[in-house]
Amino acid sequence: MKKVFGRTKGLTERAFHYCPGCTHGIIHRILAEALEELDLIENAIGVAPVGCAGFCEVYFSCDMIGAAHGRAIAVGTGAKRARPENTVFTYQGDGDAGAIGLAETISAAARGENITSIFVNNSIYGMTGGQMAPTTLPGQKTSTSPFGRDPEVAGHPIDLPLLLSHVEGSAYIASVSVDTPKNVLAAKKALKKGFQTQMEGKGFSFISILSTCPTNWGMSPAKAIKWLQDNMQTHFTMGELKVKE
Amino acid sequence: MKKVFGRTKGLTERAFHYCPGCTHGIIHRILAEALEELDLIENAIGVAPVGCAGFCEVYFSCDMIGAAHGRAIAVGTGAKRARPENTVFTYQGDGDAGAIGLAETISAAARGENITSIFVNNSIYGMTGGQMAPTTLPGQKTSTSPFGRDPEVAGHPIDLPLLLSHVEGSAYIASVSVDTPKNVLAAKKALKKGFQTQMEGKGFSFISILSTCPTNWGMSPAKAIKWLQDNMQTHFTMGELKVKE
Amino acid sequence: MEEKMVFAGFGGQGVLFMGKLLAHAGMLAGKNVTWIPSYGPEMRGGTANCSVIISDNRIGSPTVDEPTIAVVMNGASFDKFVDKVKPDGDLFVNSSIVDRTTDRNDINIIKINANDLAYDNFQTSKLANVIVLGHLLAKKNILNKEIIFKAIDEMVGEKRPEMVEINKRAIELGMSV
Amino acid sequence: MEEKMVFAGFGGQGVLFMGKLLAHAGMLAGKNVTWIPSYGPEMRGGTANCSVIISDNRIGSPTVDEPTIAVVMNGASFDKFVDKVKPDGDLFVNSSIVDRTTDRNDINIIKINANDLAYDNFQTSKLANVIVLGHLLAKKNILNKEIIFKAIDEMVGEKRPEMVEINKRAIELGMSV
Amino acid sequence: MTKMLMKGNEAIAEAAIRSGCKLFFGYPITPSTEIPEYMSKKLKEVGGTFLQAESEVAAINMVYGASATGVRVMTASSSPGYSLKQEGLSYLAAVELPAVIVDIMRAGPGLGGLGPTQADYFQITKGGGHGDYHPIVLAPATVQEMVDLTMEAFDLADEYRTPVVIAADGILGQMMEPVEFPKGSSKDLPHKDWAATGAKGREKVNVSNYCLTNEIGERNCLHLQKKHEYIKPRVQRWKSYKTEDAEFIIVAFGTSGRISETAVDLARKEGIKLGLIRPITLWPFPEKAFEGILDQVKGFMSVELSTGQMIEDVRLVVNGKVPVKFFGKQGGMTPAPEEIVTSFKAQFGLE
Amino acid sequence: MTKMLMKGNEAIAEAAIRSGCKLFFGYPITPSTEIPEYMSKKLKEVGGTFLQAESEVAAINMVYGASATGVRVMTASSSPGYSLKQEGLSYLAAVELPAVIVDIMRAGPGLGGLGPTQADYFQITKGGGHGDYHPIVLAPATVQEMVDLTMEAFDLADEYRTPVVIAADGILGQMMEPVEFPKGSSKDLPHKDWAATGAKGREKVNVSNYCLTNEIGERNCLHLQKKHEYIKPRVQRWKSYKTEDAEFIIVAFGTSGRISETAVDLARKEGIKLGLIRPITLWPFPEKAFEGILDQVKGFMSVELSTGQMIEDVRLVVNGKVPVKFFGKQGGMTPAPEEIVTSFKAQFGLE
Amino acid sequence: MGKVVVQQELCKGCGLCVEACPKNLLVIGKDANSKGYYAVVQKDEEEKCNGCSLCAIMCPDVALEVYR
Amino acid sequence: MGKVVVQQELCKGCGLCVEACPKNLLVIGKDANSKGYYAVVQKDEEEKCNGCSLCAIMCPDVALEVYR
Ligand SMILES: Cc1ncc(C[n+]2csc(CCOP(=O)(O)OP(=O)(O)O)c2C)c(N)n1
Ligand SMILES: Cc1ncc(C[n+]2csc(CCOP(=O)(O)OP(=O)(O)O)c2C)c(N)n1
Ligand code: SF4
Ligand code: SF4
Ligand code: SF4
Ligand code: SF4
Ligand code: SF4
Ligand code: SF4
Ligand SMILES: [Mg+2]
Ligand SMILES: [Mg+2]
Repeated sequence: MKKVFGRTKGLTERAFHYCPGCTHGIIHRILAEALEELDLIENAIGVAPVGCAGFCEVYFSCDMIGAAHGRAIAVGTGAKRARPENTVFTYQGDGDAGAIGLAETISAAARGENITSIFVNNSIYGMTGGQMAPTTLPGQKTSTSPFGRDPEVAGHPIDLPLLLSHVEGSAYIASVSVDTPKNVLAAKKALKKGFQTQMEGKGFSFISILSTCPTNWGMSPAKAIKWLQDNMQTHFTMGELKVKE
Repeated sequence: MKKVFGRTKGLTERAFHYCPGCTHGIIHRILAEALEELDLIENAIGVAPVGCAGFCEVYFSCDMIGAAHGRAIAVGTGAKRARPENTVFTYQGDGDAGAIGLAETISAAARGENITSIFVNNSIYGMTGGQMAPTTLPGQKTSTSPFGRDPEVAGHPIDLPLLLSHVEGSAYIASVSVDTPKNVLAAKKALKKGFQTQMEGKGFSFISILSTCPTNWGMSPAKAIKWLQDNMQTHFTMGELKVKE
Repeated sequence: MEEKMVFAGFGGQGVLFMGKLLAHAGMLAGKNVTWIPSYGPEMRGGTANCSVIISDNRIGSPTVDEPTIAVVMNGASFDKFVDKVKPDGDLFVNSSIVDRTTDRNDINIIKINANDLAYDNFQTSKLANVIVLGHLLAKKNILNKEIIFKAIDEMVGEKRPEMVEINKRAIELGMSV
Repeated sequence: MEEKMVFAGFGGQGVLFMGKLLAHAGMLAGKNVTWIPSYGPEMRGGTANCSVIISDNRIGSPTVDEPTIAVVMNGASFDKFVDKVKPDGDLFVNSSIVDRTTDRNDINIIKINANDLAYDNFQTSKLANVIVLGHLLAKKNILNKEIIFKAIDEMVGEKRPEMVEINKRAIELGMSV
Repeated sequence: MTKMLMKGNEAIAEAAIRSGCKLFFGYPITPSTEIPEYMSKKLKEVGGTFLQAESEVAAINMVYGASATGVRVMTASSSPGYSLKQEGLSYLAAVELPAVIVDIMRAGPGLGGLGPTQADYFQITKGGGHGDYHPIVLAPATVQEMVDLTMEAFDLADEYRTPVVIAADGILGQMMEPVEFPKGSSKDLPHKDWAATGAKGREKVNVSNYCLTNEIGERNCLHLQKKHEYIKPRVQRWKSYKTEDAEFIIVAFGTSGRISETAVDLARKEGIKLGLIRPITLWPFPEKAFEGILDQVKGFMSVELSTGQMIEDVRLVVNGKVPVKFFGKQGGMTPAPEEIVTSFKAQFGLE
Repeated sequence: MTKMLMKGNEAIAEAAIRSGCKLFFGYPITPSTEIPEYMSKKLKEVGGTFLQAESEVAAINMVYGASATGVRVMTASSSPGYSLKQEGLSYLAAVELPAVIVDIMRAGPGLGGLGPTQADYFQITKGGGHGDYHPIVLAPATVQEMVDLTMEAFDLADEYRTPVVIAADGILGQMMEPVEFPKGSSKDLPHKDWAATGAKGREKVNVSNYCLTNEIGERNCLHLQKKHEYIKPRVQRWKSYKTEDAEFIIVAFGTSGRISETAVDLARKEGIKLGLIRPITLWPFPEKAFEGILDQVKGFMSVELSTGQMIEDVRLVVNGKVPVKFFGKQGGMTPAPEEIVTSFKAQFGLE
Repeated sequence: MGKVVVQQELCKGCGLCVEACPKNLLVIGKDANSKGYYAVVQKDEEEKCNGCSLCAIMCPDVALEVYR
Repeated sequence: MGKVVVQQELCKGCGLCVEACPKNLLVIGKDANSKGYYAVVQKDEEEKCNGCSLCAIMCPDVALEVYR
């Protein structure tokens, strides 16, 4: 029998530290596969965030830089401007890129910064134990919205890919999900398209990926996927929102 | 003969320090008139930016707070949450609210923060002597884009009102100009509508006003107005972009 | 009297609760107490532990480097703490799960098959922690049953009154074995 | 030799340029020189000034609190600096614009109707600053004409070569009146 | 009063609410997150508002805005987040706005780790932001002190119109101890007539410190300096432990102060006359604690969770009269009391 | 070499370019703005890139990213902007990234004014950010020194893998003086094998300092501490002026150092044996300058544009042996040399 | 039947009112005010001024009062 | 004609592969791995497995290898 599915070279040997069923892991794998398939492992420079994925720097086989919370895109900008011949990507959570780093995200899009930004939206601050994120849904309970997010007080979730699609300078904006095998494959395709956008010098690419946080949502991994489908996929704009030719 | 036009009570006696022909002055006047006409002079709390208008705190007759560069909206948020019964507004330049304070601006809009934000877009950093702003137009020469803004390197101008109109939580978004008497009156109307939006508790109101900077554009005041009409009005989305019922 | 204790185990085993309950009871008994959880990234899918000090005197250092009593609910915790226990100290081992041994003979190892007991008596392994705590109380005489029951009333009663009785029974079970 | 000078005037009067030209010439003459502009919010539609020190010795403090020579191109600058000039110092006054007087008789006041001279000779008031500078050089003997001309060649010649000659003529005019 | 078993972070939050704190703006960061979490649950009950800001920069400026309207307000963070607040802190100090800022320190520099540390001492006490300013800095060593000092912090802030920082670490923030809540103070505090509340029936106010000329800038700075000088002798706080007959003295605050207390007991058991000065105000540094004692002791040792920062203030007070030694742990580690004693004996040749 | 008349800010920018600086990220702020302006004009000519960032926070993190790839990079700002960079500076130090950061100080705290000041001394030298770290800090006093020290800064940064700060003020930044540009150094600097350049033909690298355990945290901190100890004796720089026979010594850096030089001359004219130590490295503080001198002098006076910050370092070196006095100006004001002499005589009873 | 009063000390001579007046009634004056600006003056054609205030609406320095 | 190899030490027993397998061939096992997780096992029905890899695609811990 032939191996039809095995570990990509884009990943190091290290086992993930993520909680059981956390889809950060799926996203890591498809991102690493994209790097391998586009022959970027020896060219790419990745930027790790602060968040549950802060430790992703040890998982990807390419060179990695660890950024301060919210600053991955600024760090990525510095790296790309220093070495335009390298493919630069950031891997960030919703709090990282959508709250503390929001100015950096939108400004980079406006600059048409030629980097690829991966946005893992699990509608919560995973790392710090489940606080409200800019993407937390109305009514969603978190440790800092204990009675459910009240838009009157805490505001509305930010639909970051939608917003970025309205920024001149953004080149490829997609909003995908890793809830089913089919969607996982589509998400991987979007990642590759993001990298290709960069390699063709077209400008800022941004792939938002809906992800689960079974631990802080207080659900089993399978239930978390269902919750994502029923609540997040219906709330956030999905699909390819912008494709610059 | 009856006085048909005189100095509004919304302004103190202090003479403006602005350069001759700088339309910050027109905007000050109509904002102060709006305060007077809506009987807000004794109720409003204004927040001054850092920028050419940093000194506006001495011109308006209402209580004022001086914020750090880019933080007027955060400061206004603090004030409004502390005293919801007061009408809170910010007065900010394009650099202030569109670059260093971009995260604050968009996050406040998403929160539906019930304040009124006045955005004076003169496509340049006036105060510091004419550097590129997030709103500087492609090809426009500034002291940090000496060969003209090159979107390939320095990125595209941000159309902030347009962006904010796509943020759930924003209630009233208008983009106006003070280039002609008619437009000045329309701008004043927009300001009043912004305040009314707040008084009715509808959420975030944002009035972008195109303004001139004769000094740093290196033009006569009249020529600057013409340049604004020919270049800025054609580039930025104008009109009422969002009116929440 | 001064006991410096560590409670360690797997994420869902309720080790933080064990320590809190004991500290709470210590407070009710008028003792000085401190409770410190481990915190940080290692919590993500890893082990959890807390340190508890109960003392008649003011507690200076609140950290526990050499526990006088350690409770280990799983293998990883056994490995982590077996060498740290103070000579003459006690190591309580949840023997339903931990099958490790040690060469040390300067400490007392007290085994209790808490998961089995919990499952046999309450049809859930969830109460294993409370059973171990009962056992510890019986062996070490730190605090009496009444004060622990009062702590259960206050801590559990507030949020989940229906769980008060079963927790008390688990304490008693632990004490009795 | 050490002269501590202030050049002050209205925004468009070219006072920063006057100072720079002199400092540049001083450098060419092998002297130690410093030039400091006023900067800050007061510049917005207000007055501008700069301080220049030319010295045979190392320049310690680069700020000029008591100028040995002050040049005032408009009324506001006259008011600001008239009391600061060092006793026995010189105050050059653009009398085309300034009609103020002072009680001080421990300083030399040198008037020159620079705007009129500029307008009469070059049909623009723009060269008033250079004329005053020429006058200052003639009166104070800080640097010779050749070195100023060389400075003009270098500073003006680089960006606006067509303006070199007229600037030199303005210097000469200032020297001659 | 019944005792409650409470985490240090929660105790700070509860104490703030009981002190009349009506607003909290913050951004989560381990190990301080229980403070915003507690506030999000409880502030509503007293008619207050909790708001999670988009960043620490926004949070400190929201604090600035709320304080400018005269309302009691707090924020909390940990080291990297505290760094981001530096510009805002400088503004608060400059405009003389009362506010309480909590720094539950974690191991830096950079991302570092989450373990306890005291390595933010410099940035907290000497002004990590630009310009000459010092917030009042309070360093609790027990959960009860976290309650008491938080309550005092709000009063000090209002009394002196100044930001007050509570400096603790992850151990203190995460630790549970029994606490009692005293009744809030009823100190007679100055009326906030400077606050922006709407100009009804009075002159308008400007809450700001824009200095258009150097002369105004100088005036403002001199005013601040005077205030600092006024505060200095008035708010020094510390705890002395067995210093009366001490021949040697450890100086240590917060967690290391607590651990050093045990170290003192250990040394005393060996017959060494060791004592402890535990600074409770880090700024102003409690110089008074050293008065009279300097002639009696043979040496000091500063014990810190850092490479040695407070030791500079100790040395400035001691001014060369006797040796000042140092023992520290870094990166999230804490010393055992025994280690402190061992190092102490070695450094002073007492083996 | 011909001399050029140049503004301090422009001289820094030109020196950076000649040092092989290929990237500049910054945000305008008076009185440092000529640096980004110059860079926006000239960096292109050498194949470099100028980028105006959306904020100082973004700028310092862009610097971090660029430096992490091994390229020479610089940013510049003034006090409030420098405050915003504190978290980033702490990260740069922690990850040991070379970079040059310029702070053209202006009067704080808060918005303050634009006048010259040295009141960022604490935040620059002792770490305005979290954790134990010190950048190397260079303080020029002339435009020529701005050139020389900028060039040295890039070498020091690479040699020691550390951020280097150039601390000056508005007077120095705005002032024109004649300068010469020496040929860039050809120092043999370590190869940047730690940089992220793409993992071609080698192991992948991680440029970061995430400490999952306190033990790793401790290791990293100890490593940094060792580096600091290594740097300390090696890079101290200062200028002594008429100290050989001095009975009294002024300690002053930058602008106040320059003004004090004139003050020394004035005092000497009156027969007072005054000298000047002008620290050029503010961190490490030039303790060596005081070696041998301490027995000879009767007193020191620190002259600063602040309420007195460097004086703490002076006192720490002098360690109580002789009195250390202070004279300062604040809020953007500068002292006349005469004022310094007058204050000096008054404080040392030499009237 | 209209009239414009110029607050000489407020006017900066920017000329925006001059551009705005449909009747071309305003000109930059010949005398500098105390700040050195050449303030605007209304030509002596009071009859023509209708007090429409367009000039005042465009004045950035609130230097004009209009009577009708 | 397919087969799945589970890297026992990588598996966390999350069950996402169990849900994903259209043939219902995977179950959570009874033995904890060294980390304490109950790793998944493939039911002994090799014939039914078609090597479609859907299980592996959904595995967050890259614990599955698929052969065909
Ligand atoms: C300046 C700063 N503020 C706050 C934190 C604490 N912090 C770490 S990760 C994080 C948010 C994580 O949420 P997200 O970005 O959504 O990533 P996730 O963990 O959910 O994948 C926060 C607030 C920090 N490390 N630094
Ligand atoms: C933290 C910080 N960064 C930079 C500055 C310098 N600064 C003052 S105003 C300003 C920009 C002004 O531009 P804008 O906001 O567009 O207002 P304008 O002057 O054009 O009206 C800048 C960069 C500052 N004061 N503080
Ligand atoms: S906390 Fe949530 S996001 Fe973080 S690893 Fe666990 S499940 Fe994933
Ligand atoms: S610099 Fe520009 S924006 Fe500022 S006052 Fe002058 S004209 Fe107006
Ligand atoms: S009121 Fe109307 S007509 Fe009269 S001067 Fe003004 S613009 Fe002209
Ligand atoms: S618009 Fe106003 S400031 Fe300008 S010239 Fe007319 S009156 Fe004067
Ligand atoms: S490869 Fe397909 S059929 Fe085989 S176990 Fe996996 S999901 Fe089931
Ligand atoms: S999806 Fe992966 S980690 Fe989860 S149970 Fe299956 S093999 Fe194990
Ligand atoms: Mg998240
Ligand atoms: Mg602007």
